[in-house]
Amino acid sequence: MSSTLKKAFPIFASRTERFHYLDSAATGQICAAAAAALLGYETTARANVKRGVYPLADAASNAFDAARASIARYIGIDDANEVIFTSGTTMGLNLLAHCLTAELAPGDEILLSELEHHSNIVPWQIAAARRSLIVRAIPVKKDGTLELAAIEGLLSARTRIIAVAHTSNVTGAISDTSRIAEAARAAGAYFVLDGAQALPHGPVDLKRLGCDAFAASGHKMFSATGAGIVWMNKELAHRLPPFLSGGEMIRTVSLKGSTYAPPPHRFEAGTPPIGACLAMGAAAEWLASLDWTAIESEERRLTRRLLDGLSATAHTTVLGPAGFCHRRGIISFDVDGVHPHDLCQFLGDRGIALRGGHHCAQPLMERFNLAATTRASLALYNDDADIDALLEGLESAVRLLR
Amino acid sequence: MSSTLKKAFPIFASRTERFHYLDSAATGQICAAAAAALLGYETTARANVKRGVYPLADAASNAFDAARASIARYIGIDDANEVIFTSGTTMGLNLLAHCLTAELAPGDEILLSELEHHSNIVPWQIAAARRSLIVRAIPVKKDGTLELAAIEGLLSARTRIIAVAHTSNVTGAISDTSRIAEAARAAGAYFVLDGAQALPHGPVDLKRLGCDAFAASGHKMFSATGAGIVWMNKELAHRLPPFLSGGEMIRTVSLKGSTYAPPPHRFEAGTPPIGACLAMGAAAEWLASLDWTAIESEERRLTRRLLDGLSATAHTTVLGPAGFCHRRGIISFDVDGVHPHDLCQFLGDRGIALRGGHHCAQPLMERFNLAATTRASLALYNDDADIDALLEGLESAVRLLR
Amino acid sequence: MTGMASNSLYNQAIIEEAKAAVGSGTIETPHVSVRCDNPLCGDRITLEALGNNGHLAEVAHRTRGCLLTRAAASIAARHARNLDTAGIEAALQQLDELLSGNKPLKEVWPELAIFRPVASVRSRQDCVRLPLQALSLALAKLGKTSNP
Amino acid sequence: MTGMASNSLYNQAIIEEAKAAVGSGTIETPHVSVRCDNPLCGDRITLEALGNNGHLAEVAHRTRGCLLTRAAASIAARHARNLDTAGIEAALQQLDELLSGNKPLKEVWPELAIFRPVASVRSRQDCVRLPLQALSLALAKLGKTSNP
Ligand SMILES: Cc1ncc(COP(=O)(O)O)c(C=O)c1O
Ligand SMILES: Cc1ncc(COP(=O)(O)O)c(C=O)c1O
Repeated sequence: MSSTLKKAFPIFASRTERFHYLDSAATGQICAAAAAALLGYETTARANVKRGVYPLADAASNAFDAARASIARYIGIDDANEVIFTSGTTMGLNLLAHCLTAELAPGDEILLSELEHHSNIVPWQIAAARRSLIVRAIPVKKDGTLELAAIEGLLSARTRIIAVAHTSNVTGAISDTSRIAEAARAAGAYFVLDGAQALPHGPVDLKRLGCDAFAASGHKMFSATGAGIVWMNKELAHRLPPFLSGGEMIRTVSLKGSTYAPPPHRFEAGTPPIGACLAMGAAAEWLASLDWTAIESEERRLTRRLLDGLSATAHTTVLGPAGFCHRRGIISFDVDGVHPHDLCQFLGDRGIALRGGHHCAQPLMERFNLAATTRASLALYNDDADIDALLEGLESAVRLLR
Repeated sequence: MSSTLKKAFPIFASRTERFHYLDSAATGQICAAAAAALLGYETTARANVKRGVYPLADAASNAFDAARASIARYIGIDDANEVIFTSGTTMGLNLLAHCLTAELAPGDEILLSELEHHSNIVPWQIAAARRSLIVRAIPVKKDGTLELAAIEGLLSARTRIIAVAHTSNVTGAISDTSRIAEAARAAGAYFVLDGAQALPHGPVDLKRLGCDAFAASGHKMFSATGAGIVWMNKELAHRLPPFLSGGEMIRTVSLKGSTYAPPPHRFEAGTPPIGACLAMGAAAEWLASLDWTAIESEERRLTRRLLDGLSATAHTTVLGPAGFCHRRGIISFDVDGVHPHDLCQFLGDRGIALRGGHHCAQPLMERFNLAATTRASLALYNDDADIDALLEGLESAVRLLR
Repeated sequence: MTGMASNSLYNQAIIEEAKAAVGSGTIETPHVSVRCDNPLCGDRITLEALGNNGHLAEVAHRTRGCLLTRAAASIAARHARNLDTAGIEAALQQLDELLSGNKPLKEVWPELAIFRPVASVRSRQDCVRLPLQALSLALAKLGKTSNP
Repeated sequence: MTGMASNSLYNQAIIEEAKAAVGSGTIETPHVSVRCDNPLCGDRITLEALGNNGHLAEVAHRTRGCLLTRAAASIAARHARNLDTAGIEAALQQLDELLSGNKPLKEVWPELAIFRPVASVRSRQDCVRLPLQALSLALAKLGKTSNP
């Protein structure tokens, strides 16, 4: 099946050398549908959106709204106007950290976790410093999942926000969103979900996940770089102040002061990354049309093969959940005595693309007492040949480099 | 000449119907070089930048740095690391408003002008409200240029920032940057230049313009939507705190606190809009290779034809400088008794793309006592046929709609 | 793509209706006064009304707007007398169906048919809606005042 | 594109030099101690040194890093005795020329030639520079202390 899927990704046909792309957690490859939407808009249908009335501009505005609607469907939201276009997850989390903390009082608390990506840590730290808030973090268990038993002890009457990743970009661990949502509801806190690593693995239903706000990136869900989305519940969106300001997000501007447009426009200052937004809509449409039961079972099968193979490799330790229920095919491992960058370089030169480093998750590295790991991350286009290549290459790397 | 140039823009060959694009101040059409860089990266060379070591990632990082260097050359900057990638001018001005005001004390003053785009007004207003700063504005003369004689009276010992547009997006008026730079230097204030409408008209030399910070958008200089740049002088860049935070802009992150990377990375949180950045570099390279003396004289000739034609059209008044020395080919006009949107719609249906509205410059509209204008904006691909079509179409529009 | 349909956007009927400007003016001591803006273009309609038992008795409007807004304001004013909430809702529904390119179930205000070409031009649809929304707002406001 | 050249990145010489780890260790009471980090990967070298009249007398380093960093640290330690600011500058220049793909004018530290393949892998060049920068930093710090 992945061979059919592979055909939907132009990069694979374009590579003549060996190419085993196992770095989709950093960025996914673009699917043909997204590439076509991007290129079609940029080269033959370009006009700015939201204000023009000539046919090309009207069509661009319509396409922009249609992309919003496609993404809304992909994340289980009825009202497309609840989808806010951003330039990516990082921007989205900055927006949420800024806007949600605007309402907080000194001493109010924000609960993160030890496995967060820096983009879901630093914006909250900066907001906390500005407004004298307290940041706490849910610890991570030895298997890479959240220690949710600790959550009650970490919540207080002052907890206003819980912000965690749906899926760890280091270990692939999936968070138990329903328990977190419940805890947030009980505490009267908003639940912010970092969905960067969730959307590449199929449609989500935000209503079921129970979050109040959500951020994700297009480039990780097989669309172009440069666009992402934030979703927040309607009540929040209508109440919160803007973050970025400028053109398109205002109602009136005078030199004495300005008033703001309703959401989503209030949160979309300036010319949006139109091409990448249209591409993200196209990617969402295409992804929504796939058979995710089949894709998931294939991802699990390959993940199992990889986990088994790694465990059988000398000097190699896998981080993260051993089971397949609470994880995605994002696998970090440590080869004792071999530096991740040497490993990535060595395998990279053999056509195997892996990522080595702290994966923008230094607190999690500290938790595991590692400076860095090597990560293989799977997506719907990976197949057995990729796993074989990695496992074989790893054998020789350990022999040579250790 | 513009017929040769026109060939470098894929949209014109793709349109089978009449197509006179006169809305380049809203967004320029993408040039083939930028489109190729965008598509090449997104579909056949995609990897995340800054951290990967496998060949595809190394190549992407190199291309990203090369794009930085191309843009640095286009704006006359020696050190490419002074170029900060953003998602556009609006984002860039938000960054500058946030970071530059972080150092100010209550009562400090910011001087804008009456002709600014909302993106160069609202971020300063928001920063001013947060930090109790005072915002003043240089008035605009009847001909659309800045009343620089008033500047001395507007400066005070507390003026810390002067932020104005290089070129008005409504009237095409060019600001006298050397006088403003001088005033800023004398006042000990930083001079921020909104260069959104400057870069499409040829390379600039920021050192000669005398500004301390500069923001612009790729999509207005014939590149993709979704990327832009900020430049600041080295001293500022090294001193200022970050704006957006998250991955790639840190040195170290722990749950106790984080430290930041040096510029440009400090200001580039998260996965950048890589495709659009590479496209912007390619556009800068291509633009830098053109004969701007010839292009400018052609733009002036067309602008003169258009100004003359509009003056000769019944009920029509042109805003902005009458001469050609202090303006670009961005021409706003008012047809007495005809609503700009009716005009734009009517002409749009005849293949002529114009923009009607307040052009995100409501204070300037107020200055001229208008709710909206109709704007024709020229770029290097426009020709006599575009001017003829507009002037002819306008005649019939006035006859029918008035 | 939308070229053909909107070519006929400025049909004679719309232009004439805009120029007719039925109801343009002011009321000396209105029961309610409302203002509606179109943020796209800064267009504005200021509508004053006298009420009568939950119905509109008289309206007058000052409309700064494009031909579409002015034509819609004129039609709205023509039907304002005796209009109640149900009536304006029915008219708005007819308009929305027209603008979605469908055939309206009920032709409550037949003149609205002149806006059929606007179905293909999404960016201008709010221009047509604005005057009807002003009427709706005026009626809502009237409901909250104790007018005769 | 960079595939061919970097295929030979892990030549026997680099691996052996890394494993040799010349100068690995600590000094009991160093005159100066410096720490250099590579933000790309969190690699770190901690270098301790004794000085003598503006020259290095003895160095020891603890290097947590990749083979490239470890090999460069080993070479650096081998040449540290009697090194002064001019000497480390010359070595850094030789390295930078190598890494730019040029033929260095002077071969101050011949062993640096093993890093020639790194010229085609920009993202790894800082790994090689790190130990030399640590030496340079130690010398600068030494200049500011009043050591014997
Ligand atoms: C869990 C998680 N959050 C946030 C981000 C940041 O996404 P972006 O770099 O697209 O802004 C990433 C990207 O690696 C991620 O994996
Ligand atoms: C003078 C000026 N400044 C700022 C902007 C904002 O640019 P962007 O929408 O690309 O962020 C514009 C765009 O119209 C402009 O013309």
